[in-house]
Amino acid sequence: MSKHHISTTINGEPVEFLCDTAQTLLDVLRDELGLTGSKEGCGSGDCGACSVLVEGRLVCACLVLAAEVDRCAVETIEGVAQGNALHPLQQVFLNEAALQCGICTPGIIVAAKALLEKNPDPDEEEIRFWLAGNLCRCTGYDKIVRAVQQAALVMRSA
Amino acid sequence: MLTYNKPTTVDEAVILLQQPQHAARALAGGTDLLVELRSGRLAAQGIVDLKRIPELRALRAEQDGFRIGAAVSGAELGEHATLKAMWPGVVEAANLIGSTQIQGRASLGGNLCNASPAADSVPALIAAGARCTVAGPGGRREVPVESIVTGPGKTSLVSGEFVVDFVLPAQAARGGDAYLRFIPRTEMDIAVVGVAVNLTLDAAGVCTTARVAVGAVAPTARLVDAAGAALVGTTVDETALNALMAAVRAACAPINDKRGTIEFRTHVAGVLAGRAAKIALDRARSRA
Amino acid sequence: MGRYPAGSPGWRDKVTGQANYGADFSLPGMITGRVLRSPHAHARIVSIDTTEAGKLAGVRAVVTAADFPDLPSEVVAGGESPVNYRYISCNAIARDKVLYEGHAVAAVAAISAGVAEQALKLIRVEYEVLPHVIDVRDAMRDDAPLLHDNLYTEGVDPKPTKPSNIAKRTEFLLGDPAAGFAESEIILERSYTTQPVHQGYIEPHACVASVAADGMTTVWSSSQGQFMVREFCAKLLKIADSDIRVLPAEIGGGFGGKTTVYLEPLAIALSRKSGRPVKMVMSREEVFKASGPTSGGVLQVKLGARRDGTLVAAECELAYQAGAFPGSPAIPGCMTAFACYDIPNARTVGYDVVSNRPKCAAYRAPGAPMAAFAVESALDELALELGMDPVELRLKNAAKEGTRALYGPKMPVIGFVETLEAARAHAHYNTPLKANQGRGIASGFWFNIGGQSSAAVHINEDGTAEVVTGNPDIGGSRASMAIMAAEVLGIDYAKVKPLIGDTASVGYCFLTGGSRVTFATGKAVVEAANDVVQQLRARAAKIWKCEVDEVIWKDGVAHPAQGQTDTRTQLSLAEIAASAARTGGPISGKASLNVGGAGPGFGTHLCDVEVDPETGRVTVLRYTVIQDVGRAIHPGYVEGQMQGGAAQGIGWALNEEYVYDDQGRLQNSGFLDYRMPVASDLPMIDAVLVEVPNPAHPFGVRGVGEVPIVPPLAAVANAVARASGVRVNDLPISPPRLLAALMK
Amino acid sequence: MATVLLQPEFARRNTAGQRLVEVDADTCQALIERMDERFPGFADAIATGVAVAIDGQIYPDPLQQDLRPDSEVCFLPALEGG
Repeated sequence: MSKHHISTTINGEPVEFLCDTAQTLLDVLRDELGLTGSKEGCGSGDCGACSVLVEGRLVCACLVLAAEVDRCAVETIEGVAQGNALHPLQQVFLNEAALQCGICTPGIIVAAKALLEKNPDPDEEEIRFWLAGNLCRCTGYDKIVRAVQQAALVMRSA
Repeated sequence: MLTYNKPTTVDEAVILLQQPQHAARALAGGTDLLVELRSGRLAAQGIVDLKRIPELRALRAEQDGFRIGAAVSGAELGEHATLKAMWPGVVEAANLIGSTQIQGRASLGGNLCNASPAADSVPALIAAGARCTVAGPGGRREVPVESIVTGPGKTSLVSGEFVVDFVLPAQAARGGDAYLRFIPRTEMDIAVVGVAVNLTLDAAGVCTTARVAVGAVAPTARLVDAAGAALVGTTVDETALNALMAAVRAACAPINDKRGTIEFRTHVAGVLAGRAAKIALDRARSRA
Repeated sequence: MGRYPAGSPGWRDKVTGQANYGADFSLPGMITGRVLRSPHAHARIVSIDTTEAGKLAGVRAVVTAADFPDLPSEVVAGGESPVNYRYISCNAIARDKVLYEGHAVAAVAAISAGVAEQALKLIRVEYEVLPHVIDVRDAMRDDAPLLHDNLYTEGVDPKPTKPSNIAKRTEFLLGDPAAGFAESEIILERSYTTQPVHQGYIEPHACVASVAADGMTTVWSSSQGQFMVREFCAKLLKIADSDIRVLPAEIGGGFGGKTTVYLEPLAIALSRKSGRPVKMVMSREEVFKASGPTSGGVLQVKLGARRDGTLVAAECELAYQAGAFPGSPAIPGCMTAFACYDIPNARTVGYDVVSNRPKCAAYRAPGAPMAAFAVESALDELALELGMDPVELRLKNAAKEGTRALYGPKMPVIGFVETLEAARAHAHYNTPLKANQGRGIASGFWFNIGGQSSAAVHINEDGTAEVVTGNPDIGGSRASMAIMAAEVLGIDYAKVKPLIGDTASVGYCFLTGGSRVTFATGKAVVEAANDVVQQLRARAAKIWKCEVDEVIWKDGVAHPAQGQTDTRTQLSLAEIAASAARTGGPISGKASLNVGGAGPGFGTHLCDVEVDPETGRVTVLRYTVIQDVGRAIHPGYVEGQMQGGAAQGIGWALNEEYVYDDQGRLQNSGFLDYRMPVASDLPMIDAVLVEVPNPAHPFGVRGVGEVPIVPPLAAVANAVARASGVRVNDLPISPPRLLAALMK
Repeated sequence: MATVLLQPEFARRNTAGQRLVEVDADTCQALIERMDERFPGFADAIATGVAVAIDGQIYPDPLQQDLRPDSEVCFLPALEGG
């Protein structure tokens, strides 16, 4: 059975790959394209550690078939920083100890970035419900929510 | 090897889904189908991705109501102001399906055809009197939403058939709908109990029509006629609400499972029915 | 030390997605390993036939227990704590019997995951299915199905002649409880149950193993201790420690659950057989079915007090479920139960009970949260019966320096009273509540441990430095190491690069756990940095041609001692480093210690909840964690430990449990139905750092990581009781359970 | 004179039930040797899985520790962590 030939853009760069039907976007990102920033915590869409954007929409890469992203724009954690310049979310997360083990951090930063692009000044409740799909077991979420609010402030005043 | 096709017309999809030799499954958002695939429980040999068919992606007003493509995502519904204004209950039910990430993909078509007794959007669609267009080898037919699911994981669709879109009627001038569900956490859980209420008032504030549907308390979502009847002719006061709650509890036939007990589901179904009725009542009054 | 030193050294990769966790490694020629797991909760393995699987195209190796040494069942001093390597081996791969659904039976390595999965289906295993037992009380009955034919209860005289599922009985006694209860004016007896809960780390277990032709084995693994992985694999495979090198991946959460090995021994065996590097990653389902939760427990508590609230006598009997092999934290449960209080007459009895569930592993203050749930709930009821404020009742009996602990020694310098006073004075404790709302308070204790640690500090020619230690950095310890080294060297924190060495490049370090890293490894860092300072002073003395004691080191600069007024000017670290080649060569300091004097940690938590009386839902409105942290090296990460521990405790109290069917099969082996708190479930968690320095550490450091999970179970339960008027003594307090109690 | 404190079970098996023992020793090593002379098998009993607390501080390497004239030495189960 021949593989699917997919041409897509990932973090703004054109990328082509071959994949089987059963391979998810997460499998291809990690195993074929070496983009291991998206993490597999559950493989069933329940933890959010594999959050990416497909056509600007925040989704779990483990619940998207790689074949579905043909001619779609994909954005992953690897595309959040611009070269060496960290995104305000990344810098504030580091400064405010908003991560510990960090396995959930890529998914949370991709999700939070999507939120701030939709609403530049979200309140605590909106942040918490937006991030409810991103499980974190280390922090208890407090510093993550505060970091998103602080990054939003930085971005609004930038 | 598993095949993958992405037809761009309904007819193409019907042909692909109808081929007997490879049990083909329709893919819209995939948030249920892919979980089945990854856990090795998917028996299909082929996947037919419906998202490239314009009709299934369309969301437009029609004859004062709405026509919603089966592959439109919950997130898109949540961002449609006029739909939300007319049918807040239906939209909040769709938006309760999973996390933001799931909302980016989950569709009304998938939620209905996955045929889970606890599907969040189905009770609200039933209460709203929604119908859906089914395409298949025999052509197209429009049927009430409640006729699709026949049991856990089972639908009335035959090989080659799939849901194209949903038709939401116009909400009455003094109409209001609401959906509530019970989950142990505040997000991410499958509904332990789900209740939808859709009612209309006359000028004097008396309830003239009422549809009450429940989820996760029976093999399929159910329209509870007795519950609707308990509200009609009343001002939806305490007595009517108590009758509504009793009727809903009487209609429950839940099971004990990892999410809830029979006693819990039955009791809470009544509680949520009362609360959802009050919200629907407020919405109906505010629309008057 | 700056309150919030900017940035987190070594962590930029974590926010950009470049950090390498266990599953992110790959090597040329690498193949994939998968495990065949038992479908039965309890069965004898009659036969395993792997010939067909071995012949499948693309399969490179198949292993079963036959590929592993049959180790004797004996307790060996493993690094710090006693370890029975037979149990670890038979848990990594079943021998003779499978003892829980998901127990590993065989493993295959193949050129792709797909081929490996196919091969698993071709392995023929003949089982003789046996009756099973899940619940700890059922497992203790005389007629219960026996997991181990040769397990006789330890700690019972005379030695029993009949095997049992009770592996061990342990007793602690102080004073004369019977006399104490006789003179008590009020006695309160209650029983409690808790369920096993999983650590819930978001990163599944993962490793890569590569055995070279000469037998040298290299392992990349996500664990809480690369030295532990080396030690355990060496013992399980009978290889010399020096023949295994373990490189630590970033660890995606552990909380005690990664202080043992599951995949590494299998990957090594598969790599040895196939001659190829082998990668193994657990699915989330495998993590829940086959990696250790902490124990569930059944506890009885009896308190005797005088009318004025003075505790006179206390007893606690607890039985903890160990899973497939002995090793529940019944002993630490007994030791910590009453440790917060000064009670002259006390006894605790603990039973370690096996059952057909995954072998327990450590989970943050193992054994203490369950015991504290029982004792702190009973104290809350006692306060209500005495009409006393619950903080006052605790203050009246609080353990202080010199208090005799039930487990033996007198308490050293501790800060429990300070946490209670901070709680009483806190705004949270004095804010009025509304209908259906309640406030719970609870306290908790953990020993914290020291143990063996090594560190090295290297000075580079450009005046920067590296501090290398052997402890994986789960929660920010890299920052603490850099801060402590910089403080001793007297240079800017940003000039010190903290690195985690593999087992071949840094001295032995006991694992990251027991809240020990900033304390014990931190002490090694301080001594290594002091070693460097002595060398820097010696080099300055050489340059100034004077005695070393005429050189003073202050703020990163060598100063001539007073009275030396001639031409000598100051010499900065950078200047000395630049000339190091000419004054004796590279400057490196190191230290290897076995650190004692770990300072016990105490915490007091406040929790407000609202109960929906019609559905039994509990909403946490406000949560405050108050904890004696000794001295906070990096306050941000100390607060993080306190907030994270509280969140895990809240999940434990409200929604987390395993659901088994009548065949002993796990029904909720995923994050959908194993319900851990999500962001929208919790309020902000205020962390109040009380600092009562630990005299046994140069910077006063105490362990902080484990105490915060001890109080929340009772804090939440007490809040629910006061909000609803109904006391639920069985966790989790899930909506169905609370609604049933409310409707009674 | 250092004072040795033991848990009931340990005492029952190793010191004929004696939970409090006075020992003339100025180092922990000497104390353990004296105890082993008086209660043969004592040293083996504390070889694995036992931690030692000296005047309230727990030491994983007791043999290196000195004792004060009135020191109190407790033997307790080795501690672990999560």
